[in-house]
Amino acid sequence: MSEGKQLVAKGRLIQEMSLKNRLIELITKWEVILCILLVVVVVFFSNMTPYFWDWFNLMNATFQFSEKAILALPMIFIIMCGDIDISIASIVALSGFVVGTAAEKGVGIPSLLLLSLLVGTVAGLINGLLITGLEMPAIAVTLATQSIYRGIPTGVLGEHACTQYPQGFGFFGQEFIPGTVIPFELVLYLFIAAIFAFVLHKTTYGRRLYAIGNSAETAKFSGINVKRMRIINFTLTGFFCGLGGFLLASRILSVRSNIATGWDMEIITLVVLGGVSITGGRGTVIGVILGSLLVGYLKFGMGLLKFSGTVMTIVVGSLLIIAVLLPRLLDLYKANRKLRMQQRS
Amino acid sequence: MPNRSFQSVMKQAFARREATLIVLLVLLLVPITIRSPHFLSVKNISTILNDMAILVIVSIGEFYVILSNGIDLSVGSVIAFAGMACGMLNESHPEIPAPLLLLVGMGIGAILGLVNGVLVAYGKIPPIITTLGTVSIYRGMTFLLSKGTWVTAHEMSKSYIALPRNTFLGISVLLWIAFAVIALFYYFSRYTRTGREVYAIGGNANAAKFVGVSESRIRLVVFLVSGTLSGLAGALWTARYASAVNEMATGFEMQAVAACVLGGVNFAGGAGGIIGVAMGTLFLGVVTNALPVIYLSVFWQTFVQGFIVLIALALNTMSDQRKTRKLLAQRRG
Amino acid sequence: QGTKDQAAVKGEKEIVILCKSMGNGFFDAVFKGSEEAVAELGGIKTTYMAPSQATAEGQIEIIESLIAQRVDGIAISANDADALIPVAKKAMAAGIKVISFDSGINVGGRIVDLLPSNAELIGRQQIQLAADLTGMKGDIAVLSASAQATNQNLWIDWMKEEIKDAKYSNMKLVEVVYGDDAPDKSYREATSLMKKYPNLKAIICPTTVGLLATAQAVKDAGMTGKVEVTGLGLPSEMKGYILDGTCRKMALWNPIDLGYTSTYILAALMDGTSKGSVGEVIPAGRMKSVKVEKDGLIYMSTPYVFNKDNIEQYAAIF
Amino acid sequence: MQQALLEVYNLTKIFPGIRALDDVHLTVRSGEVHALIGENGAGKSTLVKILTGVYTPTAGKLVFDGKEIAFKNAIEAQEAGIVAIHQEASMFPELSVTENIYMGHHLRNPKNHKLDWKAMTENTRQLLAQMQLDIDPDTLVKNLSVAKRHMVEISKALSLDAKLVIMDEPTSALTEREVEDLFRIVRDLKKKGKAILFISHKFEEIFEICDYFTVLRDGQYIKEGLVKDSNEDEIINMMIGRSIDQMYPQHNPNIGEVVLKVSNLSQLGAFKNISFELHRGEILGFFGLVGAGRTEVVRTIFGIDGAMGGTMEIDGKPYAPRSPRDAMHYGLALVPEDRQKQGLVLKMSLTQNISLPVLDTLSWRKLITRKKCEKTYVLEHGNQMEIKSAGYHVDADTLSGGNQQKVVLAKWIGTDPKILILDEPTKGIDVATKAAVHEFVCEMASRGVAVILISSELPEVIGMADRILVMHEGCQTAILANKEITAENVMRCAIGNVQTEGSNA
Ligand SMILES: Nc1ncnc2c1ncn2[C@@H]1O[C@H](COP(=O)(O)OP(=O)(O)OP(=O)(O)O)[C@@H](O)[C@H]1O
Ligand SMILES: Nc1ncnc2c1ncn2[C@@H]1O[C@H](COP(=O)(O)OP(=O)(O)OP(=O)(O)O)[C@@H](O)[C@H]1O
Ligand SMILES: [Mg+2]
Ligand SMILES: [Mg+2]
Repeated sequence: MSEGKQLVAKGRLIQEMSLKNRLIELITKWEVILCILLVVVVVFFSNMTPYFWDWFNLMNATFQFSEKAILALPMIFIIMCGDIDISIASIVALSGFVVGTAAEKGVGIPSLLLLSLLVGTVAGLINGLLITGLEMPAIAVTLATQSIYRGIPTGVLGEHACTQYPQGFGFFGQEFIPGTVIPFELVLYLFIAAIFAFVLHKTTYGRRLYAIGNSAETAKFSGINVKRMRIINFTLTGFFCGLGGFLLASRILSVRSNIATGWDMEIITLVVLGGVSITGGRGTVIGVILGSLLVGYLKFGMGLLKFSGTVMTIVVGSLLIIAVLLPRLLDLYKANRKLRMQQRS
Repeated sequence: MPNRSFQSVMKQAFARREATLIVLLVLLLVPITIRSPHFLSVKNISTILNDMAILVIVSIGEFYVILSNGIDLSVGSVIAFAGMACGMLNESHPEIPAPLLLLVGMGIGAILGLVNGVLVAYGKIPPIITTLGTVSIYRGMTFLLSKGTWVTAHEMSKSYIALPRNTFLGISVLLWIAFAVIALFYYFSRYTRTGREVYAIGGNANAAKFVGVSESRIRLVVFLVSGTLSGLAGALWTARYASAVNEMATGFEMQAVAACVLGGVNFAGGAGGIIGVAMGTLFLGVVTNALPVIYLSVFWQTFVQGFIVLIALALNTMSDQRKTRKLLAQRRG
Repeated sequence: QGTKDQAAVKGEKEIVILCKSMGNGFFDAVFKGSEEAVAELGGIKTTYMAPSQATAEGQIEIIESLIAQRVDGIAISANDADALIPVAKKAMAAGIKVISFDSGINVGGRIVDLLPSNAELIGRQQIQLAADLTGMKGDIAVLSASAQATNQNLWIDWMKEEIKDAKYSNMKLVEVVYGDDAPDKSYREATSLMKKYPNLKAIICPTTVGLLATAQAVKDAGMTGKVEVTGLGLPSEMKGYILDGTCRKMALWNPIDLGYTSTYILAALMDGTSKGSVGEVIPAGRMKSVKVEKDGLIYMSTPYVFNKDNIEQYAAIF
Repeated sequence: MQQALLEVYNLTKIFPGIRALDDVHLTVRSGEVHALIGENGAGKSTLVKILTGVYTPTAGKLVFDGKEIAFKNAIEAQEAGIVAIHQEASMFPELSVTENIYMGHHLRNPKNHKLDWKAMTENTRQLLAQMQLDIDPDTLVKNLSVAKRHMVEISKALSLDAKLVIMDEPTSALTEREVEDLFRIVRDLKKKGKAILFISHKFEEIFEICDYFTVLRDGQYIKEGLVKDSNEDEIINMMIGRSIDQMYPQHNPNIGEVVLKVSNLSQLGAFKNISFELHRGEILGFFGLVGAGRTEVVRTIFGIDGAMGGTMEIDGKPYAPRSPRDAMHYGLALVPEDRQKQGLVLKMSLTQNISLPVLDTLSWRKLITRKKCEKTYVLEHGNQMEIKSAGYHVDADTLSGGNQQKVVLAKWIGTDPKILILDEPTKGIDVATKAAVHEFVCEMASRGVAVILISSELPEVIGMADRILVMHEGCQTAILANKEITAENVMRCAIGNVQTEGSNA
């Protein structure tokens, strides 16, 4: 933006960046790093096992993480605003429970979907209202609702499992697009991800999310309805939890009160790994998509090598920490470079 | 604060969280006792206290982390790793005296806590992310350590299993340890510089820097305390339940956080007290123990616990709002 | 477990024993049996796998990766009888032989289901054991694993059936509680059972973790001899409590035999000597043979009862 | 003049991307009050932070009390005898006054190392008495007013018995009376032979209290000298390299019809019965001592806080905003008091900051942002304010205070407001920027915008406003116009002494 009259700041600014510096700048971009990591994972596992680089397997493996990856998308909005939701797995269980129970009563597929979405949306809305109403940190409130939402299916279902579903219900979570090897869930995920990317990066809503994440107070003074947007974020997440519950029920065709346990942590890991700052205000959808693919294929590859789940948890846990540590070290490196250059001048 | 007239102390006390909890506890106990008179028997009370002893130890560690404006999600995994290590050590070297095992547990916990602390203090990774990562890593390490096997009662030495059960002056050693921890950290919070500096960091980390309080040091200390106490809890856990399994204490962090929330600890850091945490734990213990007694299906336990935490949060907000509605408006806009 | 040589010699068949969760002594013993069978059969490689948490989702994930690797056979002890059906179907469609053992998958999700024993026999035997120990009177309670465990629930149904018999008129099954196979939860549940039912005479725990925790809880409460503890437990884990009289009798089938037989069945299915259809008799090495009954069920023997006199001998094995 | 206590040679501090200090010299002697002068971003606070060990210098030599020093943290500086009252208030709201004073150097019982609360409370009590502050040492700081907090902060610095006391804009949050108190204390310290390094943008203060001055510009040392040998114009010239017409711009009021009518507006605990009428093209000054409740009034008018009583009308129609968004629909704009926390999103670019309130109009169907539109818009309004920056793509936090203020102004003029509210728009900014802001305010008024100008600087309000609403502890004490506007009148109303009836226009 050099047109128009531009006054140069006082305090002696550092000169234009050289090409080399710009290259370093690019390579140290988080999305680029994720891309490189993803390539490393793919190349590594393709060399380690003949089963990895296989079109069907690569597609089929997405069943394992599509639902979580979908939920990571609205979670971007929540974390972007500096909030967090650790009740999402419970909402998935709650809406899954409603789907299962209703299906046993003979409810048809469209109504099941609506019901599931409705329950999820309401649960998310309650989260949002409680957080903004009580003016309490989201982590505290969703810690409580986590137990409450999980408590309902646990209390009602007890030992029971819902296993009766209408004909064709399994399509959404298990089947491929007819005539291809592309899972329906994957297509759904990519579609939703595209919408989220558009909303975050191209709309006023997205811009406002960034503003809130960086300074909620300034956002408020600038005429942004911060409370309402936070409520919308939680409600939106609830809506997608409802979708997640529906897809999960469709995939495993058996709903118990303990479905989706541990998803909260996994999904937050995806979002943070994708480069969304946990304190809000920074991140991209493409980063989270790459993060989801990275974790998904890393786990798939390790599974092929018959790594135990234990090793996988350790690897994913370490990845999360490294993901946050690395950009920090890079920043430090960049700052030091700048300093050295300045001192030389 | 100390050195204050009796009246102002009382006034402060009643404005405080602890008082609210006492009232709630009484309100809760009345219907329970009517329903099951033996609930208030000495024996049952001692069961509840014994049940809560480990939780209170862990909650105090969690308290310091929350006080410094962080959160430690890894306490359950630290308990598991330390507990498993103590169990296995006891199995292979039964000659090691039991009290020494507690020290071993604390040592292991301290190391794990230190790792968290270093990542937070020097790696500048937010506590929630750090411990979200280490919660899986430590749990995984527990599996790797035990190769998936358990340590069960007959593989453990009699003296180790007996350790928490022995009584002294009619009170179990487990409970004595809990009391000792409460007393020690009460002193720490009130009468040591480091103890006060935790409040400073949690209240306003930037201001703390100006008066020379080292943020990294305090962050390291709180995670060290949390880790050490969780390690101690792990060693006690193995002895108390006479078994060490890989899944032990899964989700325990949620209970510890809940105890802190109930105890009125400010989630934004900088406010709260040890006594409140102890009361919060007790409250949680009474509720958990009361459920079976009032014939509420165990399946509803999760629901009720969540509900109680929510009510505690609402209470926190209401008492805060009344006092500082104006301040909030000023600060948060 | 761990990295295995991927370029497995062609022609060697690969089977996986997929268990409920890591770190359960029972399944370690099952795998021992499988290794024994593989050694006898030759040409088969067996691997032990389990999710880190006892959930159906974890197992589904593993099965999906096994499909991708095109293993030849999977024997599963399921965390959920229904949830595994879709993925198991997919595996079978990919040509993998899938059977279940110990905790079954429902019809459609496996070729055959190997039951350690008949659920009816197990359930009835548990009540008989309790009756034996208590002299046929007083309240008894059941402390089970998770509320979702298929097999435990089936056994409990049979326990309820058995206790209806007139000869147990002085006994009452007062409550079924769940310890989720977590020691602390089981311990607390056992303690509160004793608190709640002053007339409690016995606790039946059809799961090792629960049995261990209950024995410890009873011991701690000083109720040894007043509240009897019995159930299904691994001898090696329960040895201490059996010797000190907290749990005077308990039962269990032999997990080694279970793994051994499963492997033989898989072998027969893989080389096509068997289709797993009803009425077929499948050879099973030292176990002689097993017969496929209605719904593809295969039953093994009645559980074996352990007590002070024989525990040392078995504890050394599993 | 005494011998040098602090000597700074060739001090340089480089932040990534900026040279905040470049080869700076400074000499401070015992028993003198030394003014450090410079426009926004000149590097004054940075120098203070280096002296107190918060930052480490990139290059240079510091000699204090004859010894070369290099502090690693504030404690080391304190132990050596340097304390500072920093520009940003740094208090622990949840802790008591005693503890706020002693944090970092709690007194301990020498025998058992236990913290000695008794002694600390007693000392605090004495200290507060010395400052003539009526505060209980056990009060939590969150329950103190802003000005009192600042006084506590000053007591804290004094409790340390330092050789050099640094005050970085200590008066910006104090009331007149407290400023007097502060000056009394400063003279006291001077008598005791201590050195004081005093930073302020207010020249009256510098000429009243300081002996010696050093001027910085763009991080560079410009000149030093005796205050009494210099004058305001000369210093301003050193500061910014040119002279500034310090006259308030001539404002030819072109006052039109009533736009905003406020009747008996009240809010619990903040203010009550505020009534006034605001006309097109008028500048209505709000004056009061710090804490009088002016901010609260405009917050309520802008829909941030709800009102507890009273009514408002805009253009004769009832107006009851529930949010700033509402208020903006009615044509209001508020330049808030705290530009860093309320005015700017520091980690967003200037472009995105400036377009934030008008995103809807710059987008397709209020939904999809249009980069081109945004760019032209930002260029237009940004250039109008003459913002000095490396470009509109840089983050707002890289700008100096004054330029940040300009960004906030640019952000709001774009909304084309009917009513513009400015809350302390010149607080903490240097003369040059201040003049630019004044110019701008007048221009807005002459274009027919109704302006509310809150200021704690008496000359500014008197120089700028057509009428002045004066508040005292939440109550409206007068609305002064024309001839009534004299410094004496305004001040008397502000301290609650209302004998001359302010006419209600
Ligand atoms: N931590 C930092 N990182 C990067 N730049 C900084 C930092 N602190 C200050 N600066 C820059 O250094 C320069 C000097 O800032 P400083 O705060 O010392 O100015 P000042 O003279 O105190 O101004 P004011 O009168 O507005 O307080 C400014 O350009 C500022 O943006
Ligand atoms: N920390 C506090 N606690 C309680 N009341 C406060 C506090 N700070 C300010 N107040 C009260 O709030 C009212 C308005 O304060 P505020 O500082 O916003 O006024 P102001 O006139 O806008 O001052 P400023 O000149 O700083 O803008 C006053 O009645 C004051 O006593
Ligand atoms: Mg400054
Ligand atoms: Mg104000």
